[in-house]
Amino acid sequence: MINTKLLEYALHSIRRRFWQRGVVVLIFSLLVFLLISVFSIAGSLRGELLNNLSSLPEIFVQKIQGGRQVDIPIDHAFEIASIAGVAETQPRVWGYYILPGTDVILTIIGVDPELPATIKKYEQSIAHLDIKDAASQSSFFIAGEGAAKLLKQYGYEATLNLYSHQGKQIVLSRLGLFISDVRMETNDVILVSENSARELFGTHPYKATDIVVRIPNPNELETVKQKIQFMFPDTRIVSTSDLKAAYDHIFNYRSGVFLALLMTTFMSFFTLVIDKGSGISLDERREIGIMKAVGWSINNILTIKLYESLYIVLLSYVTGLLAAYIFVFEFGAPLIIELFTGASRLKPELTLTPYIDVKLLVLSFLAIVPLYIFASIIPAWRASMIDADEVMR
Amino acid sequence: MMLTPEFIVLLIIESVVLLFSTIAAFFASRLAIQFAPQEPSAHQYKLLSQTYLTSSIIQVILFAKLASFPLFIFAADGLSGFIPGAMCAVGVINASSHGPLLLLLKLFMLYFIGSWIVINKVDGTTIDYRYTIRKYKLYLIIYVGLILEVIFTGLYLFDLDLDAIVSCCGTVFNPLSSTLGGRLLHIPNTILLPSFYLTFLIGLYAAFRKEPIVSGIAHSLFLVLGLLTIISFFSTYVYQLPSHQCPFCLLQKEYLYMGYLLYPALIAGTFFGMIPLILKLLINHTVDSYRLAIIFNSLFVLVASAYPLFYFLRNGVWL
Amino acid sequence: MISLKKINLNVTDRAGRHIMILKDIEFEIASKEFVLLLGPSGSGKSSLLSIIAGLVRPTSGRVEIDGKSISQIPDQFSAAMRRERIGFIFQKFNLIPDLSVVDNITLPLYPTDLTREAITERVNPLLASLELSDMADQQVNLLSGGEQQRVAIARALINKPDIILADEPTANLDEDLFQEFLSILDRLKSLGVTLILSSHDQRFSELDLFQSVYHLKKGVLSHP
Amino acid sequence: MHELSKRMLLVLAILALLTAAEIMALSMRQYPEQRLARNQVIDLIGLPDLYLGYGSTWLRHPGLATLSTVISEDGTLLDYYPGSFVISLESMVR
Repeated sequence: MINTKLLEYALHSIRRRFWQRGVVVLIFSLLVFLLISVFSIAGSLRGELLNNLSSLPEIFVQKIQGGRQVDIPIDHAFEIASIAGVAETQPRVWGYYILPGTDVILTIIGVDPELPATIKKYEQSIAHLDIKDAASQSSFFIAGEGAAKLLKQYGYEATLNLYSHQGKQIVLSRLGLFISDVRMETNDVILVSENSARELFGTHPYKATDIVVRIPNPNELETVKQKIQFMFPDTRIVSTSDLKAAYDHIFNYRSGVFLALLMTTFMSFFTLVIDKGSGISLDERREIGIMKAVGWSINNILTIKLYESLYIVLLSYVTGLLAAYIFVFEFGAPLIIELFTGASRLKPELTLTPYIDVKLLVLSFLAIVPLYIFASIIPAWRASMIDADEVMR
Repeated sequence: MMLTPEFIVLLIIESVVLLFSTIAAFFASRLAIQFAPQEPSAHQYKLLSQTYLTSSIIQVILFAKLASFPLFIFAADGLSGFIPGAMCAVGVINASSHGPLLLLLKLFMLYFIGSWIVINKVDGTTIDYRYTIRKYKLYLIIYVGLILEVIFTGLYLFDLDLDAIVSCCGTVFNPLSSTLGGRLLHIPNTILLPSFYLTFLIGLYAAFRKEPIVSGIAHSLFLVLGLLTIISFFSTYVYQLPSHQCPFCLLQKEYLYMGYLLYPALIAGTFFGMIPLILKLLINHTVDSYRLAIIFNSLFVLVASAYPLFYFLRNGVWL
Repeated sequence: MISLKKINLNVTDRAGRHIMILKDIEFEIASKEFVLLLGPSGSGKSSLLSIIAGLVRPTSGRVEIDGKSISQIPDQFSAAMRRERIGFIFQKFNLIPDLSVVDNITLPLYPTDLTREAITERVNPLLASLELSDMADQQVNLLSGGEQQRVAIARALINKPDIILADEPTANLDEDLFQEFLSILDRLKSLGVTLILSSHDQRFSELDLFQSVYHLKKGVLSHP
Repeated sequence: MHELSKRMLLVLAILALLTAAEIMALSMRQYPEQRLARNQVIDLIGLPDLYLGYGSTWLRHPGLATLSTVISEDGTLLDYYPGSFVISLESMVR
């Protein structure tokens, strides 16, 4: 059925014209490599976020005044707690702190002051823990990896001096550091007790930055949300399902893919113009002339040209794919990761958990292979139409 | 208008197919009028060389169509998350009035282009270009079909209403509802199943006896009955749920992508079963594709019947 | 066996001028006959051979082999005819430079459905008889003129043709290679092959190898 | 000719197998302890977003930012980061 000798001849002629074919394979596999790497990184980060959502408090309540977020009264938390389905509510004080004289922005998060006593619960995520005198400390801080490194440059290692918004200096002593495995979540975080945070930001004692609400049964999420909205019309309620939709929006699988696939299409046509536009080299014309003289039909020549295109596009796809996965998940996508990390003093290091998207593989295959085969029809036809007699003269 | 990645790739492939089929149509129309192989003029020689271009294009179009048909269903399935009420591709396809028609047209085009390829192969064996002109006239009809398909895809996509609640396989295919699927399924299984196996046996017999007319009719009937019995009978055994009658959920992960084996087997089997009749009618040429018809059809019937059999063996009772 | 009826061939060159290459060529060749086509270079000998091989369509007239016309048939049929019945030996050998000797010789058999083993069985005795066995895997462009000539001949014989067309086979061969080619012609005679040899080399006309000799000048055939 | 073309097919086959093996290995590779640590930290700090290193505050936690924080940060940022980038949840919730 399939004439394997013709396939052999086609493969051999690819090998013989290695440089011209090699360039096409290189460009195409680079294309597939870029497409798959970008989407594997985006997918991996998105997967990370979606996993985190599972352990987040279900609802964040923020007070909005004049379109801006303002501190929310703490008694709202008690009223929300009274709603059926709410397990616990917790007012929180957190904000951003710009290290004076630098462009370093730190996230200061206030947690309940008894943390040192209950630190055991979060032991997995904290290193360099000096537990023995932890319980006694009141003004403690736990720093994320990036923040700790940076603060070390400014001489803050065991202790940290922050300037509250009235200019008063607050001295905190280190309780521990977040391990590097969680640096994606805590790279710029400084965890302090709620009192230190209140003192730092000058938050009114009866107010908090926002209120988190835990709802064990996900089905009640929407109803509780409406109740809170009804109870406090001037608040903005963000639920984990909104966040999930928002993350999809941000990583925007659709428009990202749209742009990437469009780019692939243009690039593939661009490559083809280079490859096929260059016409058929003289010795290739002579070769086809000889083949026709000794008994090859036009269909035989079309067949080997088709085999050539198929092999080239399959080889490019597979190489690009393999290179992408090794580059992204074995080497952590050294350069392309910069696409996802903005510019900032705290060097963000992302650990990419493996993310395989079969749908993307199928789609990128279908976006590239048919195009190449279609585009190679006309050059293959031109090659098969070479007049044997004139070439051999 | 919903632009999910699957639809983007589908539109890329469809627009390339449209571009190349237009090129082929341009040549085909010239060939159909001016092709006179006996006079040895330079113009005729040029036309002759263009026959190779058009047939290569049409062959590649067939492969592109074979890829874009499952992709269309895959894309529709992907949309089921966005359209309220649609659990799978059925709901999405019914979300706009052009959906089912587009699906049937796509299926029909597969058979049409497939027949052209077979005619082209047969024409290659004639020494006097006997069918060349007729096959290019036939291609012009295919070209019209391709244009229709693109128009319907566009219409389908544009009037896809994302907010309207649609009914999915639950209501679309249950015998009580008045939808097209419903009415077709008014035929109770007690009639549908025996007629399904009967047409299969007639087709088998006709294939062995190499009877084009009987085989052609039997296999076209078998195609319709095959699709119906998959929906109303076999799918319930795949899902092991009497009320769940859906042709597309077979394609999903939890049912081991069984649809991707069943449907191609049915389409290939009936195609090879019908080809002898199609070729007899169009170019009065006998071709023997019966062996392939037998293989694919039996594969389809075996795999499809395996589900109820295993279910009965395991549970000792029919659904 | 081969009959040419009123073959005319005129071509328009790039400048648009109509050039008459062959005019009313008419002759018959019986099976197993050796025919010599003498004429200066550029007299249309190669075009005539190409027309017989079905490579070029004559402007008018018919070429028939065993009664079947081969000038107006579809390419796959004329290619099949070339593959099964015709062996072509060219003046410049026309080998594919970066292929090996064996691959060049077996080139005509690729489109056939012969298995690889059948092809090696057929090529080995041919290599031996033309003393090419030891250089079978060498690249053709590394071989000497004589060796390349033998490869071209082997390629022409690989598909067991009953017609051999030789277009100026000895044009750039020296004296002893010419003698060697003559011995190969004798061997072809014993094989019972029909041969049409075109050349401008008068040495061929002294041989009694050829049953009929034709002269071709400026596209017109004359039978002395 | 035969060996060389067989080798080329082999190259393609091996690459395909390697890719399949790589995909299998990657999909098998879970990091349970890392997952546990992350869950604990999220429960502790209670903020959803990853630190992807942005200069502006609202980009550190787009999940909890409102459009106003963008404007309060730097109006011109809106052009550089199109409004749709920040999770304007108002527009999200239809």
